[in-house]
Amino acid sequence: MKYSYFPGCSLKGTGRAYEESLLPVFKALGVDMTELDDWNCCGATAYMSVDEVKAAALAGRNLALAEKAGGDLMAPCAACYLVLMKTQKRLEEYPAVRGEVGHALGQVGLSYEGKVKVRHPLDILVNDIGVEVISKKVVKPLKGLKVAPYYGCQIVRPYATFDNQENPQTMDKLLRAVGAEVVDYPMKTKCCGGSLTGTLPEVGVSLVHGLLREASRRGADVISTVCPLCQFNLDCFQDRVSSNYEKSAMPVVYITQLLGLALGLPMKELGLHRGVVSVEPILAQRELLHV
Amino acid sequence: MADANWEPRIVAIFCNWCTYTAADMAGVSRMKYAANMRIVRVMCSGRFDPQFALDAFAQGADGVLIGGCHPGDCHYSEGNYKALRRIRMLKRMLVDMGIAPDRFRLEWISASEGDKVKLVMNDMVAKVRALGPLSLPEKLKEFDVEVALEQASVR
Amino acid sequence: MSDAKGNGAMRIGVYVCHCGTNIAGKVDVAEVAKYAGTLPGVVLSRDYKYMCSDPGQELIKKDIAEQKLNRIVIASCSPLLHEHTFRGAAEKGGLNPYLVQMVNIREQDAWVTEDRGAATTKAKDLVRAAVRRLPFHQPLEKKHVPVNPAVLVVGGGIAGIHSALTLAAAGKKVYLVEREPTIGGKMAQFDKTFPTLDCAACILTPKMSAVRSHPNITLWTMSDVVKVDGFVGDYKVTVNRRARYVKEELCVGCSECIAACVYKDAKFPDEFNMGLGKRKPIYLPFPQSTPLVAVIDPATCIEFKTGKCKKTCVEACADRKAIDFQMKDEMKEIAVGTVILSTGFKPFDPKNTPNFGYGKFKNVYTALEVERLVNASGPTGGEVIMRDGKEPKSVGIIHCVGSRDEKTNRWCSRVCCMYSLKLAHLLKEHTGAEIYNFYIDMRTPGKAYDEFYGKLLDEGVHFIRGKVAEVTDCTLRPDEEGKLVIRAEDTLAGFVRRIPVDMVVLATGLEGQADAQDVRRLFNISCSAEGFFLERHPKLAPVSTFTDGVFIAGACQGPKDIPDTVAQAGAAAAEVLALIDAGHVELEPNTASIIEEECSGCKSCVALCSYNAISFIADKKKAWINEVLCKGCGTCVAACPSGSIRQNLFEDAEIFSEIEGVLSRG
Amino acid sequence: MKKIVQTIKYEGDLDKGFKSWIEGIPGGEKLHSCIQCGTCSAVCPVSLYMDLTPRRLIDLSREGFRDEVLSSLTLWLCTSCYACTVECPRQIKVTEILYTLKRRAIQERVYPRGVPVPVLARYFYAMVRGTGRMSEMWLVSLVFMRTNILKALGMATLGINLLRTGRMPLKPDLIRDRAGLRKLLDSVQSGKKVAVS
Repeated sequence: MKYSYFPGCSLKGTGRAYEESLLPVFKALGVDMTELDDWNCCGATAYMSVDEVKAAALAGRNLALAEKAGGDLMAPCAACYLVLMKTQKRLEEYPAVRGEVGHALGQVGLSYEGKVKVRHPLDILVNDIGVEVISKKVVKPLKGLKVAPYYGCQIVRPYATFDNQENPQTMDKLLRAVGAEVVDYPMKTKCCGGSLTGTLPEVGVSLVHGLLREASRRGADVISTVCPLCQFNLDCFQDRVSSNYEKSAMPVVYITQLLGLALGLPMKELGLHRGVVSVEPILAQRELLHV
Repeated sequence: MADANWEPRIVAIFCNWCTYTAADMAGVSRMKYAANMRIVRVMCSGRFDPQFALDAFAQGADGVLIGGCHPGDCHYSEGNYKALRRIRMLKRMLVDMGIAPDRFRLEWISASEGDKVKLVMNDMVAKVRALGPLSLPEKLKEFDVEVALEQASVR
Repeated sequence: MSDAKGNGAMRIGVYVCHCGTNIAGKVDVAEVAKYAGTLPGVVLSRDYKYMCSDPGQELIKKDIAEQKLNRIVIASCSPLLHEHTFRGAAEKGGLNPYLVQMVNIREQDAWVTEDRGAATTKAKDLVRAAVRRLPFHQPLEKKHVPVNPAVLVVGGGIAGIHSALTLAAAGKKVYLVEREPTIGGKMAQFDKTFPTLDCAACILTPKMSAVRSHPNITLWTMSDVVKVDGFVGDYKVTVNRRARYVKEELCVGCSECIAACVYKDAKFPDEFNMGLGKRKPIYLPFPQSTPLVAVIDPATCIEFKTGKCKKTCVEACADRKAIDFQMKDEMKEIAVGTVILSTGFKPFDPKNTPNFGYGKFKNVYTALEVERLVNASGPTGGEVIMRDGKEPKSVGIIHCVGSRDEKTNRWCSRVCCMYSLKLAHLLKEHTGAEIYNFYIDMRTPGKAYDEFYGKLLDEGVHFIRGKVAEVTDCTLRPDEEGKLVIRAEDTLAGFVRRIPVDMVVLATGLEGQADAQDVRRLFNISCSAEGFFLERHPKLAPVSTFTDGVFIAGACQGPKDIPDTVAQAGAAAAEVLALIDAGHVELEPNTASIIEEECSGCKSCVALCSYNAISFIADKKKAWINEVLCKGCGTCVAACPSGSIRQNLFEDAEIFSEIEGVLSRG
Repeated sequence: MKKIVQTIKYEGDLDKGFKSWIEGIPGGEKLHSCIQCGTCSAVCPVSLYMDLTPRRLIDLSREGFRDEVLSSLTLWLCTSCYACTVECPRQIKVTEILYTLKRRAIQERVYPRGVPVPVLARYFYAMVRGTGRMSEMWLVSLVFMRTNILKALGMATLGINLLRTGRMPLKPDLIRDRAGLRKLLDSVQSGKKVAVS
């Protein structure tokens, strides 16, 4: 299986731990990931707010590059995933936009036929690789670790087709496959506040609080995420939550970090030290630490 | 060859129970579609005689559409299957005669599928429009003239 | 000179109808009429406001008399709507009705065309085709076939029950076929009925027992129609009577077998109470089941599973010997002249709207479950005890579950607002709980319906205008602990509200039966994609179908409440009676016949006929068509290699001239 | 005492073309079909902070209350979680409509004072055009310097935490073909004119 890999800006910055754990995990599963050469920012939500067609062109460049590179395009960041999917939809649904973007791409010697399949890691892990294969490769089952699977919004809504929009299951399956205990987490697709934590903190932090509170009430040891912004919000604002609402110290990790752990990959390769709220204590308590 | 205001002329032969009723429903629902269709009602698509299509083309139709009940739903239990056999045969024949496949079409449309009538009508008109006029009558005339000349030259 | 037979020179009259602005709004009717006047054989052409009106029809009669018309073209609406009207007018005017040809310039022109010019051209083409066709028309006589006075009613809900009783009262033989072990349908499961609040059982069960005891009604429960042959007046229907394992003629419904069953306690979910109660393998669906005959469920009965049961039920039945483990399904063939389909509806499955937590939270109920819960003969004896054993102090009723939503069903289910009001009243009456109704629009049209809404307002029930987003057990405040929280926007107040309740009731919408498409095929009628049977005309033929002799009543035609259902059931019965009492049906004379001298005796037509109407006369070496059996599809006509079969009203010459007519533009 | 204001709306003050303008932009097509059920507001995670709930915003937009809509806080509270879009019983793409309104608000610079989102968007826009990538922290802090210095200080602990865990890159990342990217973007004639064809 061959995929182009679209990191997106966050995985090079605040979300480094995602990339750090993602690549080794796919390597361990025998999947070839090559980073899309000279990719650019997907445009996120902000670009759409300024100019829709330029936004489409910006994302279009990545799609064009991916089409040249061949193979499916893996976008681990929820925002990137959504924007790329959305751009594809627009290009196929709206001739006007297609024309504009096509023209613009032409100006720099690029073109896009609409052939690229945009994929999320969860999709690839469950539908291409398969839960069975993964569970066979487990060397350190996450026995006793209670995990709240948090999908966030943008990977299941509104375009994703690989999982149920109201009650997604792919992450649940993967966590069970590596021996973790999945807690029933009704907030699994609720919003983390996105950029509001930065722009209107009082609003953003209240959303973060709701998510953390429910997770601990349901007895979760950690929250597992698949989006750098979700991880950032839930992990980095717990001091605020503690001061504004109630004491909170809930480790928030990427699913790929947990998978890596179960596959027996070296801890330091998984960026587990990058959590503002450290995950090590609970892992130690559950005797899941290894070198 | 098509002059600017050429409009495709398509003869539609619809069965009374499903497709003709569906066409009525399209009307009752005020759906708008291309005005190029001229519907001829028969009781069952099984009444369709290949001659009807040939005659229509010979009389200047640019396309012929047959509409019947979905397989299994025929009001007369299997008239539409009988029609299907003839239509398959005829389609091959028409192609040999140099009449493009898009000019002759069969559609199963049930009484409740008014929207499908609209879709099919518009789609077929668009396809036939793209093909341009068939103008078989003119061709036949030319043909007769040639034949006459032939015979003249033989003498 | 012409006569009623329409012989002699063509004297065609063309009438172009305005249909108010329905046609005139898009088609230049005057222009069309003017054009028609120029066509060969046309001696008169008019446009008129409403051709179907009395004056319109008078006009036709007058012209036939004065202008000696011998053919008539009416360009108006669809022949499916008014052909009989205009043929009738011609007949009254002394002209054979089959010398009339209708042109559909409303449904298939004015209503579907944007451009006025194009619509007018289309109308001209179609009129021209009709004028071309008419000279080939021959005077014809209607066919008469006798109507078998026996009637088949499929579905024993309130609709089927009412039709059956009406027909039986008129002295007609009725077969009532129901697939469940008892008749009564959904209504039997209801507690009270809106807006009068009379108890469903009190008004229904007398009718049920009347069905059982009526000499003219043969009631077959646990039965399915599996085959239908024939046509209006003469249908042959095959019914499969599934084994009940208790002999109807011997069982008196004493229930001793049930008491004696080796299962001391009922332990299987009982269907009638929506699984809220339990039953034994041998059981009565409910106390007033009709017929009051026990039934054995082989899936749960030990004797059927192991063959090693003590059969205490048989002992209890003693020398009545009503129980018969050997009973087999039984095929019955019956002959009827007409059919009424009253197969009812299926409630929307709330598992398809996961946000409301049905199946996840045990105190989320469907409306039908609540009907049983508040019912005195229900699983809790009428006490509202929830699955968690508690009585609710607060209840949220969510309207439009599965209705008015592109993601589920787009239609309004019509009854949910009213039954939600009813349930609100009943729940308040039983528990005194705070009741919150969450609605999008409150729809209470109907006699004394809106007054009922007023009554509920008086009772202090809350009405919040907003579609519920979710039912959750995630709590944000102490007062929400242990409750189900309903989140919705109070659209009138303009705020989002979180309302903690003990119980949630889902007002699930109405859907077509799962097997509606199969039933439709069986009876050769039409059915919408939504699973509701298609009436012949939404206003003018609401209980008729496109198949003569087959009628529909109740929710199988569309969501409907009890009053409307009963009204339709009566209407269907009346339509049936009209056919039966006429004694015969008039059939279109569009049958086929063989031109003997031209028949080559190749027999290719014989095999084609689905009705075995064509036979081969060996000594003559010619085919022969039995016109009584011929349904007039015309398949054989198209197939005859020697062109020696003709079909009335659809002669080759008529169709060819129509085709040439639409194409030969001046 | 509470200030008394006149709230009557005169037909003449409404923007009659507003609805059709929105419906002409990709995603806005179904604006007219709203039945005001409030699902959008109820599923919205932030509607409880909005001055106009999404439902009201939809109604006001379709009725032509342009100024009320464009100056609304609602636009800048939307987190693009798409819950409304997915749950709408009429399948109205509420999120897309909000984007359309945000763009208009930014173009007309009628967004409410003190809300940094539009500023963020504009910075973001400029930054990406320049470097092809963006570094969140760098951007966010930059925005706060511009809009609210105190908030920026308030972010300090966060900054330290991110430094500690090595998640705060201090210089923005760059792509190679920056010239090409700029050319690409500049050869798009601005989106606001493009409508559904």
